[in-house]
Amino acid sequence: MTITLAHYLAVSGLVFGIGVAIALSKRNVVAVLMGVELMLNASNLAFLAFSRFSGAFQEGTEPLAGHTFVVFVLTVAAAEAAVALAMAVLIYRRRETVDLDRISVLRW
Amino acid sequence: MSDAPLQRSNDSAQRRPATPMAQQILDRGSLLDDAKAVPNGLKAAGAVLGLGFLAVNAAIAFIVIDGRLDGEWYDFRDLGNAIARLRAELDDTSAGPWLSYWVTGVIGAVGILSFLGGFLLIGSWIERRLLARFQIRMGPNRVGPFGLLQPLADALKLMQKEVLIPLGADRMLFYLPPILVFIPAMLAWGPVPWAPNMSYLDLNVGLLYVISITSLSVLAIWMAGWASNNHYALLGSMRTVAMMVSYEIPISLSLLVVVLLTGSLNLGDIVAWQADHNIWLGALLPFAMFTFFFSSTAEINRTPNDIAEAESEIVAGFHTEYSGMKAGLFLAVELGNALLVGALLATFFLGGYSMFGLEEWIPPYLILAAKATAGYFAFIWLRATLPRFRIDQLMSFAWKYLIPLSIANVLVVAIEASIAARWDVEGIFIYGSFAIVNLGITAFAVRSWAKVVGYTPDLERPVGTRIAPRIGGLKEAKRIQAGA
Amino acid sequence: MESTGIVVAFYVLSAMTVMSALSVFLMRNLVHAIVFLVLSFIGMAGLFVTLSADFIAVAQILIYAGAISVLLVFAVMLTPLASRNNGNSLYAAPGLLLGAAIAAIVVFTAIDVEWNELTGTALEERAFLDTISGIGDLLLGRYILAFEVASVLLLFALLGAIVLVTDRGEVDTEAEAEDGASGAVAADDAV
Amino acid sequence: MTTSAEPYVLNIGPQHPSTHGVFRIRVVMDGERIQDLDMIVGYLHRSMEKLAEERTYTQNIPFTDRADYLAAMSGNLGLCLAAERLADVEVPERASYLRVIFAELQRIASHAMANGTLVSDAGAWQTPLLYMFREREKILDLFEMTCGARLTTNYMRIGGVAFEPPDEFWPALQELVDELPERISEYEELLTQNEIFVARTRGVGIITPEDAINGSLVGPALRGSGVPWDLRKAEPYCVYDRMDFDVPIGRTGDVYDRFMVRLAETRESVKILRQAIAGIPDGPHKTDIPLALRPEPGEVYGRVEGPRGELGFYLVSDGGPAPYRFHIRAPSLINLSLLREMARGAALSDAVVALGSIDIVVGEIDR
Repeated sequence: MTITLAHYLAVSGLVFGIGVAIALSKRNVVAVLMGVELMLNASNLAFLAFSRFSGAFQEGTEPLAGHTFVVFVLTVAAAEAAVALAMAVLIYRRRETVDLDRISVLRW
Repeated sequence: MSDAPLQRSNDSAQRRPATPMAQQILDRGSLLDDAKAVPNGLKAAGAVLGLGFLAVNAAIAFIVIDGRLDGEWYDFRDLGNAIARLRAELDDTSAGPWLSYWVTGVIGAVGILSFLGGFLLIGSWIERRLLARFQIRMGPNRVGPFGLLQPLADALKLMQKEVLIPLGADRMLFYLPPILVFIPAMLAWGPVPWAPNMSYLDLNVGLLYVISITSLSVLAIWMAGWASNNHYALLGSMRTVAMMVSYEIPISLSLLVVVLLTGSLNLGDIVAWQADHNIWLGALLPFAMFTFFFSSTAEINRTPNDIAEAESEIVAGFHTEYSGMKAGLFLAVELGNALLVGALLATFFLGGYSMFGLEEWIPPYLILAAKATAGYFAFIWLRATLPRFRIDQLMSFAWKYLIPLSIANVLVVAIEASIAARWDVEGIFIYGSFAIVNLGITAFAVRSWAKVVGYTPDLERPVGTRIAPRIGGLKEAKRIQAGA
Repeated sequence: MESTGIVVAFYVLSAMTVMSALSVFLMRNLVHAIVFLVLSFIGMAGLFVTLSADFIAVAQILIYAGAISVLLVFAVMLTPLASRNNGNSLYAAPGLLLGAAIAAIVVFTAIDVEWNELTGTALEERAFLDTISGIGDLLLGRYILAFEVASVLLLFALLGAIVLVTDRGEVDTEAEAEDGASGAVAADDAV
Repeated sequence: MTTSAEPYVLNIGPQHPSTHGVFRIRVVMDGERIQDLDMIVGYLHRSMEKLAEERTYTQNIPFTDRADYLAAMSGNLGLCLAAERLADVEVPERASYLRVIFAELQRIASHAMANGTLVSDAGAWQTPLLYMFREREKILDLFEMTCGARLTTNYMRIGGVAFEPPDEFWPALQELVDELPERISEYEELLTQNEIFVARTRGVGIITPEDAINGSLVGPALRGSGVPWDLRKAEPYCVYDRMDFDVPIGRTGDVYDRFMVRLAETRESVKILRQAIAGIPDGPHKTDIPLALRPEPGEVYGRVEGPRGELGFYLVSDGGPAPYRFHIRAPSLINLSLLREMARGAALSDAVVALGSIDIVVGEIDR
C-alpha cells in the first residue's frame, strides 16, 4: 500500500476540525488561541501535501510555492500569537479574568 | 628581652606543619604527579600503542596522498567509508534498502551514544578534579585509581535512592521532564560532522536543526519547575525559560553570520569551507564566536549564567524536588550539554575536525573530540573563576548589548560576504584582511555602543576604603563625607 | 512512497498528531493541554519530514514547539487565576458540531475527489533536492512584496505586543500587589 | 515587563545554603522582587545565658566559644575582661600582649571566612572561599599548637591566658605575618577587579550612616557605612592603646564597602600583629586567682571589638561564685535587624548577597 495525497488531506482535515472545535468551544483565551494554532498547522500540512504530490503544476511553475506559503503562515502565526497573548495578559489585568463568556462588553 | 621568643625561634626554624591538613596543603600533588604515579609498564604500553597508531596513520596518509585507497573501507581515519561500504553491500542483498537503513542507523546511534556515555562516565570526574585543582583541594581520589570510579559510585548511589514525589505535585508533568530533557541533548549530536563522510544525520538544514532541537528543552525545564509544586523550582524554571528564550536570539544571529560567509546550512560544508580556506571562522568572526560562547553558557546553565540553579539563592532551581536517578539525569544532561556546546563551538568557529592538514595524519574524530574537550575545559575554568550575574543584568546584557551588536555584525559580514563573492583574490588574503577588519570593528563597536547605552565599567569609579582621621559618631561621619 | 518505513512513519505520526490534538480538546488542565499541543506540533513536523519538507519541518519545531509554546506558557503563568481552567463555554455543542462537520467534509472530499497527483517515478523525479535555496529564490523573487509585508507585519506585532502589555496604571497594580501581599501573609499564618 | 502577578511567600531556611546556619527568613515575593520579609530566629537556642547562672565565671568561658564559634578568642576575651573588671583582677603585661595577638589572629580568620562566604553567596563556586581558608587553616593551626583546639579554643582565663605558646609557635606566626600581605593583595586582585563581582555588590544593600546609627549597627558593617567607630580606639582595652593602626571606613555603605572594609581591617590586624610580636615582654602569662572567684556584689558591662562588632558581656554578681545575671550583647543579632531595610524592594539575589555581607553567626544570634 502507498501513502497518497488523500491520506495527508484527511489528517489535515481532522486536525482542522479539532482546531475549530477547540477555538469555538473553549472558554479560556489561551485555549482558543491553541485551537487557532492547530487550524493553521492543518493548513500548513495541506499546503505541503499539495506542493509535494500534486501534478497540477504545469511546466515552469514552482512546486515550492506551497513551502513559501507555509513560511508566510508561520510568520502570521507567530505575530498573531504574540499579539493575542499580550491581549490576554492585558484583559486579565483589567478584568481579573480571561473567561470569554464574561468578557462580553466591547469596552474596558 | 623583647626578642627572647624570636631568639628561641631561630634554632627551630625548620619545623614540620602542625597538623595533617597543613601538611596536605603544603605538599599537595598536581595532575602531573598523578601522571607520574602511573606504573612504568602501563606507560610503556601506552607509548608503544600511541606511537604505533600514529605510524599507521602516517602510512595510510602517505598512501592516500599517493592516490590509492581513497575512501576505501579500511581507511579507518574516516569510519564513514566503512559504513558506506557496508550500506552498499547490504543494498545488494535481497532484504533491500530498509535493512541497510536500519543497520547503519543503529551502528551510528550506538557509536554516538557510546561516546557520549563514556564521556558522562568520565566527565564529572574531570570536572570535579579540575575544580579541586583550581581550588587547592585534592578532589575525588578514593574510589578506584585517582578516584576514576567516582562517577560510577555516584550513579549507583543515585539509582539506589528513592524517587520522592512532593505532595500536590502534578504527577504526569513531574515524571516526564528528565526524559524530555535527555532526548534533545542526544538528538542534537546528529548533524555534527566527525570526519568528511562521518556524520550521523547529514542534513542540509543541520544548523537550523541544532538550534530548533536545543530550543525544545525549554519546555521540559518549565514542566519540571511547574510540576514540582515548589516556589524555588518555579522561580528557577521561569528564570530558565526567560533566559533561554532571550539568548536564543543572539545564538541564532551569531550562527546566521556563519551561514552568510560559508553559504551553507550543512555543518559538514561549514567545516569543509574552513578547511579549504585554511582559516578558522573564530578568527574571522570574533564577536560572533564570543556571542555564541556566552549565550550558550546561558543556555546550558553554566557559570557565570547559572542563575537557573543558583545554589545560594534558589536551592537547586528547577530540579530542587527531584531525587534519585531523575536528578541524576538532569546532572548528566548538563554535562552532556557542556560537551555538545564545545563540539558545536569547534564545528562552527574552530575548524571542526580539520586542523590545517593534520587531519590527514590523525583521525579527524580525535581532533574534534580534543577540541570539544577543550571547550568543556573552558567551561570548567569559567566555573572555577567567575561569580554569578543577576537575572536583570543578564537580560539587559542580552537585549541591550548582544542583540543590537549582533545585528550590526550581521550587516558588516553580509557586506564582506558580497565582497568576497564578487572579488576573486586568493582566499587567504581577503579573509585575513577581513579578520583584521572585523577585530577592529568589533573593538570599536563594543566601546562606542557601551558609551551610547551609558555603561561605564565599575572599575573606573573610585574603589576601596578611606582611612578615618578620628574616631567619632554620626557627626564625624558627616564631616568625613563632606571633606571628601 | 512505497518504502515501508515511510508508511509506518506516516501512520504513527498522524495518529500521534490527531490523538494529541484531541487530548488538547479533552484535557481539563490547561497546562497538560499545552504539553499535548506541543506534542501534536512535533508530530506535524514529522509529517512535514515525510513530505520531504525539511526546512519547513525544522522551522515548525523552532517556531511552534520552541517559541509559540513558550508564549502560551507565559500567558498561563501571567494569568494565574484562570491558568488551570480549560472548561468549555456556552457554545460548546455548536462548536463541536461545526468542527465535526468541517472535518467530515474535508475528509470526504479528500477521499472522494480524483486528484491529479503524482505517483511512483513521476513523484521520484519531482523529489526536492534542496528546498532552502528554492524557497529563498521564491521569497526574494516572485513573492518579494509578500515577504516585505510579512516583515512589516512582524515588526508591528512586536511593537503592538509591547505597547499592549506596558501598563501605565502603575497605581492600581501596586495597590493590588500590596493587599495581595498581606493576604498571602495571612494565608501563611493560617497554615 | 512589570507584571502584577499575585505575591507568594517563600521560606528561605531553616535549611538553606545561604542562611549561614539554621535561621529562617519568610519572604513575600512579587516575581523576583522582595516585597516584605521577616526573620525568624531561635532554631539554635541553647539557653546559654540561663545555664551560665549555674556555673562559675571560669566555667562560663566555654559558652563564649560556642556563642560565636567563628571568633571564639574574641568571646573569651570579652568575658574575661568583664569578669576582671568585676573582680578587679590584675593582668600581667605579657598576657595582654598574648590576648591582643590571638584576638587579631581570630579577627583575620573570621574576616577571611566572612569574605569568602560573601563571594560564594555572590555565586563564585567556592574558589575564593577556599583560597581564604588557606590562611584560616594556618591560623587555626596556630591555635591548635597553643591550646589544642582549632575552633572552640577556650584559651583566655580570668587574669591572663591559659597556656604559654610553644616554641614552634613564634616562627610559624612570623612566617604567617610575613606572607599575609601579599595574600591579601592577591584577593584584592582576584575579586575587587572582577567586573561581575563589582556589578553584583556595588550599590547593593546600601545602609546610610543615619540608618546605621538608628539601627545601632556595629563592627565592619557600621564602618562600611562610613561611621568611624572602633572600640579598639574609642575605649582601648588590653594594650591596643600602644598599637599604631588605622580605622578604615567605607564610602557608600553598600556590600562592596563592607567587603573592602574587612579586607583593609585584615591589613591593619597584620600591622598590630607585627607590633605585638616586636613588643611582647617576658614574664608570667597569668595571675593566680581563687578557683571559685567571688566578686563583690555589683554589675559590669565589658565590651570588646569582635570581628562582627561590639561584643558585650553584662555580668551581675551577688557575691556568689556564679554570676547572678549573664547576658551577651551579640553583634550578629543587632546587625541582622537591618536586613529588612536592605532587602525590601530588592531582588532575591541582592538580598542573599546583603545577608552574606553583614556576616551573621547563628550561634551568636540564638545563644
